[in-house]
Amino acid sequence: MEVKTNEAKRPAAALNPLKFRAAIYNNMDSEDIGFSNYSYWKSTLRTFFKNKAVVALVALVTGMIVMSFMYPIFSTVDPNKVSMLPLEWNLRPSAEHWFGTDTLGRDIWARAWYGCRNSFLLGFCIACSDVGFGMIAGALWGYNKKIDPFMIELYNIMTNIPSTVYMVLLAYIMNTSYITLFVSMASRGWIVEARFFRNRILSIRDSEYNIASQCLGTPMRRIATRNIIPHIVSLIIMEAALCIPYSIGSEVFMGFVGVGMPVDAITLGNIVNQGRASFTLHPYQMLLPTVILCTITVAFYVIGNKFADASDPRNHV
Amino acid sequence: MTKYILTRTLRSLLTVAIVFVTVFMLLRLMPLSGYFPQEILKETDEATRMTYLRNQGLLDHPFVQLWRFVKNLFQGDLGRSLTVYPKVPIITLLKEKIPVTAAFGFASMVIGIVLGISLGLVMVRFKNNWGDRLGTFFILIVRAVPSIIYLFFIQVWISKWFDLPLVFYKDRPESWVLPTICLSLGSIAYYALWLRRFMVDEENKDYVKFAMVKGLPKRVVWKKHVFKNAVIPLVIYLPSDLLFIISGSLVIESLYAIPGTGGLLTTAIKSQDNNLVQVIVLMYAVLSVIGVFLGDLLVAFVDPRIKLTEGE
Amino acid sequence: MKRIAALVLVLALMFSFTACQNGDKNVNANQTTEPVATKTPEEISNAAQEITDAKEYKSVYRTSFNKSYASFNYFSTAYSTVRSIVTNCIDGLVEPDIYGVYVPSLAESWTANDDETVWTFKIRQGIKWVDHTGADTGMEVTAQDFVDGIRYIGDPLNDAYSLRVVRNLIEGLYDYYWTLDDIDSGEVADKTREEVLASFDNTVGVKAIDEYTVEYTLTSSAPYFLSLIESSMLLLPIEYDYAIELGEDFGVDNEHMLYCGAYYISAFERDKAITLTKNPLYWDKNNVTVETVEYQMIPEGTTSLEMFKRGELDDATVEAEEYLSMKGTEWEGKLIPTERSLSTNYLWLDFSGANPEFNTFVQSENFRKALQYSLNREAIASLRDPVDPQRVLRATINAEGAIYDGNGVDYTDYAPLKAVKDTDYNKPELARQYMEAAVAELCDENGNIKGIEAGKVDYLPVGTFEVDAKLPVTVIYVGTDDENEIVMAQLMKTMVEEAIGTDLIDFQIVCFSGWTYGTVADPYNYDIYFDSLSTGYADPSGILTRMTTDGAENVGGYDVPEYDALIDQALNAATFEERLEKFAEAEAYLCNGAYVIPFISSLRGYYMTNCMPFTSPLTLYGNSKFKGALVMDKPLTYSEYQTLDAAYEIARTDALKNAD
Amino acid sequence: MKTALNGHTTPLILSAKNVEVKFNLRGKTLTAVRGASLDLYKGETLAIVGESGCGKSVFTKSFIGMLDKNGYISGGSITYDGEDMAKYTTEQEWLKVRGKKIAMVFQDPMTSLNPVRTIGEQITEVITWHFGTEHEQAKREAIELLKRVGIADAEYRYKQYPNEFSGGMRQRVVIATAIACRPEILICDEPTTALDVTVQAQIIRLIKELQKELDMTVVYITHDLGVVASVADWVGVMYAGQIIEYGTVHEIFKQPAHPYTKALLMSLPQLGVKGNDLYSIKGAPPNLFKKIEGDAFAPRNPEAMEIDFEQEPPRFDITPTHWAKTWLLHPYAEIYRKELDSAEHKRKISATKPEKPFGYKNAEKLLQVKNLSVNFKLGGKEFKAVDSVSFDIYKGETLSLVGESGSGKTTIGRAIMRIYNSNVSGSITYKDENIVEKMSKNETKKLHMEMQMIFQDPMASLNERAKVDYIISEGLYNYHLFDSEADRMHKVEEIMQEVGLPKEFSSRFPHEFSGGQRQRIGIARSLVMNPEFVVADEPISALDVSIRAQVINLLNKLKRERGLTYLFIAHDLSVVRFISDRIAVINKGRIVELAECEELFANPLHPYTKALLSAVPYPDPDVERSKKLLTYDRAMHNYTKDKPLWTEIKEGHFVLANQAEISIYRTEMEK
Repeated sequence: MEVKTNEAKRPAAALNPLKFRAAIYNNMDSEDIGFSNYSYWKSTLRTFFKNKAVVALVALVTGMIVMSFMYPIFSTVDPNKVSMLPLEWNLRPSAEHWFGTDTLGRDIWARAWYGCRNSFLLGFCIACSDVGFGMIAGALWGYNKKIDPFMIELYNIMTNIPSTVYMVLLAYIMNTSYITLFVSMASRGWIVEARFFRNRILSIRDSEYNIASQCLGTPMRRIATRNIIPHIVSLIIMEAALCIPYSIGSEVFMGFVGVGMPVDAITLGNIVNQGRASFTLHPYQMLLPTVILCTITVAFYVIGNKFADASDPRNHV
Repeated sequence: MTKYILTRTLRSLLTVAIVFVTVFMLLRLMPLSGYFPQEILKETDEATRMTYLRNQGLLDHPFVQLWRFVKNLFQGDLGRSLTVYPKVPIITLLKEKIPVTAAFGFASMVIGIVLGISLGLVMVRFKNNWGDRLGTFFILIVRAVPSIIYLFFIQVWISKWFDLPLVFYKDRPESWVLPTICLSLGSIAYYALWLRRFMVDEENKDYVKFAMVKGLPKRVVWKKHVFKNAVIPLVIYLPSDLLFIISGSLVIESLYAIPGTGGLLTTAIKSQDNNLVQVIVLMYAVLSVIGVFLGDLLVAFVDPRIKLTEGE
Repeated sequence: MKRIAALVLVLALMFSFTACQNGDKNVNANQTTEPVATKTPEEISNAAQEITDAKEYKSVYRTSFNKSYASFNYFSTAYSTVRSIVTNCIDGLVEPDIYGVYVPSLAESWTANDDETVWTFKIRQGIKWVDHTGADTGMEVTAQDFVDGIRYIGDPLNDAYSLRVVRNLIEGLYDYYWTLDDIDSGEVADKTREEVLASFDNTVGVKAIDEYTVEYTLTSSAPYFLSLIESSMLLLPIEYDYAIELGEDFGVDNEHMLYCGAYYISAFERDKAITLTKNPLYWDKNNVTVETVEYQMIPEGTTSLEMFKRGELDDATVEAEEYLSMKGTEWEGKLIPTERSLSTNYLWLDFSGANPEFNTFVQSENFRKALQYSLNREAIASLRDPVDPQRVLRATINAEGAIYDGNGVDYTDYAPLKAVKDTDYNKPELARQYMEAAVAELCDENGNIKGIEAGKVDYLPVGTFEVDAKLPVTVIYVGTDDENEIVMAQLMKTMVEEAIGTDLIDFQIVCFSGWTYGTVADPYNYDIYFDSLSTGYADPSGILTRMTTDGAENVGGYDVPEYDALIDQALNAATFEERLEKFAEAEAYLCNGAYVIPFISSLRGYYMTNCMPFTSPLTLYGNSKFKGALVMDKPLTYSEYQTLDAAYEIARTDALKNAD
Repeated sequence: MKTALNGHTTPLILSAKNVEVKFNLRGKTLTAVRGASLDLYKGETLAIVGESGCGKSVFTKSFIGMLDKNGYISGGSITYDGEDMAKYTTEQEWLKVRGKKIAMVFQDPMTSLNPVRTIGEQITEVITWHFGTEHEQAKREAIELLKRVGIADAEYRYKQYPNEFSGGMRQRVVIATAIACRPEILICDEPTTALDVTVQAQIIRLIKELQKELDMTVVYITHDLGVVASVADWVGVMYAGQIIEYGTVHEIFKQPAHPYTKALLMSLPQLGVKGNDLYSIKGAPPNLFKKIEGDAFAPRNPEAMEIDFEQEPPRFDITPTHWAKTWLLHPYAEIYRKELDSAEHKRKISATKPEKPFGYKNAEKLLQVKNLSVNFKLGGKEFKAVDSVSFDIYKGETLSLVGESGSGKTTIGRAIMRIYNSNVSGSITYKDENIVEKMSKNETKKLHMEMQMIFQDPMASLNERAKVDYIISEGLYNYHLFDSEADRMHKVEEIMQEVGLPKEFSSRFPHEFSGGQRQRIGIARSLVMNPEFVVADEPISALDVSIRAQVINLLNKLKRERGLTYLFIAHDLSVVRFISDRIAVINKGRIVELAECEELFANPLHPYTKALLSAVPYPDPDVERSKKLLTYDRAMHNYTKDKPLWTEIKEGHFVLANQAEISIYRTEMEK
């Protein structure tokens, strides 16, 4: 073989002839290629927190949660303290009452935080039950072809029965309370979540790694904990985050319809609905609760959506 | 195809029947005193009340009542309202109310589609730019903030700023503006959000790249390829809006004093107007089933990939 | 990006809040009150005349209603809007004039026998039924139509509303009704429906003596019968054949109705609008000043106020809170206090409930009085009228200014009730003393309530409660979830607990949505229950006879034979004055024993109107009429109102004197 | 026609010089193309070969300005038509060239066409846009084009949607669209990879014909050296963003100069010797985020020289038409080169000992499949994926199941693994036990330990959220096949060593591995159970050429050492020939022919087998250019009266045929 060097490119003088001999070859080095610096959770969190607004919102929501749970512990103001002096009703914001008082002279600042706590609790409970039951039902649904038609019909039926029907019935049976509201919202939310998870789990069920587990005789329990749950954790977080503003918003709506919380319960929904009646008269009474309510719902909505985006590997760029 | 429609119809009928019977029976669990508005309860004694209940057939066995209802239904008689509009034939009520709500529903649906799609296009066109951000902000407010809050703001402030009537009047077209806009806000946000998402998804598909490689300018590719594909998944939701069009919005109709079907079901349930609830539930169930069915038909019509066959 | 979104949102909210706060600065301006009292009657009526002359009047009156109305069937409807509309469309036998004196309406004249048990009315001739276009139907209003009215309500299948008073009062109607009902339910088999229906003319005390004379025979003396005609729709006439032919369709809309009043319903849209148009064939059409009345349904109260401000309505009610917000604005001078309410708010105490603690204590008068004296009624009244809470207070069951004896003396000024009215019930110390007395009486030294055991109180569907048979006494207050009532309940809780002390009483509030009366009051699922009753016609019996031990309205389930005896005496009294005297004694007995605790009237807030006041009939018991109303193009101011009011009061005193 | 000094006979039309393309990815910069140069001459065919991730696709996309949004040309020039396209910034500029002068065909015809527009619209829009043709005229042209690319009934097909076309037809439509403007240059990015072999051959033939007709320059991007041998005039080998060797197709195949080119060719199973290990390239292409020093291939080259790690080699011209970038061509390396040549020569001699054929006479039957049918419900209709299939597998052999996509081969594998419970009929007997029926827990356990499966897609078959340690021990956990934690760890490490992975990797997650490594993890997961029988479902078809060899070697090694029995499912006959003892050819759910490996290649009887064999590309330009393509159509059988039967036509050679065909086959065999 005749070889002509393209001398113009490189002066031969720079080369050391001794280098033209076999180098030591390390078999394992070639295996350690560091193919990717990619890690799902790291990338998810990095993508998630890359957005400064998200960081701010997470901080804000954390702050509000801490505040709403710490305030009732450390504050001495009784949010239900009714004043018998009409002069103390409907006060404007002052040093003593930062956001004024309501129709019965109760401190709005205190009520807002108590309401915030209660609404959070309700939201969390509903999110947990909806997503929790939804996931379990969705897993059974996705994994069991036989119950599929049954579940689809159940879904159709449940989403077709107007929620007010059984909410009014429940209110009759159980009286309006946190439990009633919880039961009536949770009794329906799960099936929607179940359908969502069912679709995801179906795709996991038919994925090759899951078939591989079947071939290895992996028991259902470990398939659930190892194959399914780790893959839908991000969905669970996202759904739960989106469930919270939804349930808080629903509580407000139900208050409007008249099947919400007991009206003396302090929740954001109640405060906003009560403030709405006197909105044109004492707008400041609605200011703080509305701002808190909107902040929570907007923040969770944004966080949920951003997390959904961040947990999508396609966005890990 | 015929077989598909047949089985599909049968299954839908079953669903409707179960929904209906469930609601029917649930209503019979309600307390007897619930059939009387406060005003009547306070003015009547037990015996008179029982007389009334007996006259209305409410003391009969639920199955007897169910059978009577079904029998009348097939004779075209929907019965009369019990407590909300005492003695008024339900068919009359529906005839009066549905056109009002439906007019608003259609108007808002059209506005929702037109504005929603325009907004979605603006957002994609100015992706990660001001248009996108403004649109996202709008969607965020509509979807995250409880609707009662912003609807209330709109009624009080917007009507003042633009000097629009506070409530709806049949003969004053300007009074239609606010309620229609309020009704369409949700669907504007919905269509904009999903159109944007679908278009961004489609954008990365091979066929879009291939269309670009063909030498078509981006604008043509977007118009002829991306848009059409992104709109198809939205089409499926159109007929399910049917139910929304007929059922209306409780809050908006109450705020603007629109005599539509909006609060009808809720009021009927709370007043224990069995006859009215039954008919409405039946109607809504049928409509929603039809809506889903139409959605599938429509998708099969616009999307050449989909054929109507049993199973999903 | 979302950060900006959140920021803009917050800013937008804050902006709009501050923007709307600017509106109500300068709240310190006071209402200007003219020194009316110093003027002579002549000056006053001249001033009033000036005001009236200076105005221009419109022929359209625009008003609102907030609840969807049901059917126009005036015998069966329970809705106040419909009742007020029908009052203007169907005339009764008599009607009050602008001073409240009964003057002829469809009846030209009337007589009553000595014990006022037989009333005979001479019907005006030539009154025509018109249809929804105002056209003459050819049918005439005759005595038979009034007989048929009773025939109609006497049939249980027609579901007449609030039938009890009339059913008991008209001779034979009670038996007629229940016989029919027994036939319907199958309890009576030896008669047929047709037989009983046919027997109506012979058994029931209403007769058409001739074509234009109707005679009512009553079961007991009823000096108040004219006021009953005003308030009860059941004594209105009906074109029987027409109604029977329509069956259940009678009154479902304006086309299925006949009219003989000042107006006919010319247009209607369900849940939206109703239009009344002047009846061209009306017998008294010269006194019908407003040509058209437009009703609009506005579900949200704040909206109708806003619409009034924008000139889209001719009247609007103003709640107490709204009143405060309008102080200092251009509207301040246009707020007119609501004149009167015949309805009283009171607390029922449950004597037969399932709560052993309360049940033990409620039998003790000391405990009941402790509750009675613990309420700061003025503070509660401030919720209704923050400026002048005094006018809301009411300690009696029947209202002031509703019932007068032959001498013009107000029923509540009879001695026993006068004492009740003059008592100051705002005495927290006294409440504590009464409570301590009750505790001493009912508890051992360790605070255990004698004779009962701890357990669970089952007030389902309201709820279940644990009681420990120890002090403090658990009291369960049940109210509706109406916002105003909740606020009031919360205030009451604070008052009771502060006055009596939380060591002795534990006041729990349950706000129950929905069918409060049917699920709470009627089955005794409460300890304390908030309710109201109104004086329906010019006689205390309307309420008081229903509150006897076995009366229909004894929701508390108490057993007070003394009261029952007094009521019996009143009913059997020889003269109207004696009757009132005994009723007053009975009413005072209930109040003093705190079996029920009336505390305020239902009077609330203010209103604004474009109407000239005191020009239409003074309908104390019934619904207001538009006949004679004058609609201005500008809102009435308070000072104008005061002048007119003064002139009216003078004129009314004269008119009442002349009537006697 | 005059031959230029560099061997090209036609004018130069496009010249890319030192093109550098960068991408911004996760905040870092990745250099995908590192100064690659290329010249295109009119009417010639150039193939660019290389492993995935070497930048061949990116490089050619830069010719038409179709880089992804985060990519940009950061250096060099691309001269076309007198303009430097590397400097183009606006869409307007690119539109003059894109589609009109330079067209491109993508890999996957299933996704290249807009599913909701008719194919007619998609073709006409190019014509009307570029030439402003009237719609009617454009439609006529489009129909002509469709006819030209071999679509029958073009007028009717014009109105149809892509989903009404098969994959091969769609690719024809794509090609028709691409040539609609009669471009000068047609870039085909892996145009046949997603297609079945028989279709692939037809498409390649079509492109060849069109090229001649339209006098186009065609650039093929492919990793399949068989395709290269069949179509290319010129070949450029690309590695780590550079063209490292360039020459005529003969030069590249017969006298490769760069160690990478050599390695690629040597690792082809077609060129390997049965029974011996294939040559394999270890590792994977370098991470382009890092700065590469010296010869990019050096870390994977066991014979690299020290200088390779230090300095980037310049371009050495071997002949006027052939050059390569490797220090081996430097005069200083002459001695070392000779050493390598002689070592190579020795290896070849030692390797050519033929493998002794598998002895079926004494072998025991491990698995018997009788009349196996599998039905699926698809859109309400029963669909027979597998239609009464029968075969036996002997202990210790490798039986390959070959067929096109959708033929039911994977279904058979999964049916044996008992993944479908309900819709399987017939019998599968494993060690005298029918495993189609319901089994006790103990029997299931035994089966799970003895039968294992290896999956096709190494990306999908590993649980992304589990560590390698867990993935491998999953089976151990399931049946608690270890004494202690230490014992388990030991077992895991042992098997990892066996499949050639450092044991330290056990705490990593799957995404940290390359495709080949992942496939080895999958193999380790199955083998840790110590199975006797393994179903390997296309274990190499998703892998790069270089990596295939690793896996094939591993499978062979394990078979030798552990005495495993394989059911090897594949669509690629060339690979199958290298590893199997017997081959079964499956078509549309039925096995049409089954024979020992060499027997099948020597005497294919069934027309489908013949078509399949003729379509397989062979990595030798001489062989490729002389071969004749056979086609198979089911309609050529006449089974209306004479039903086909599964017949043993010769000992160990089965064929699905009716009586008439059997007699024909017999005469054929006697020849």
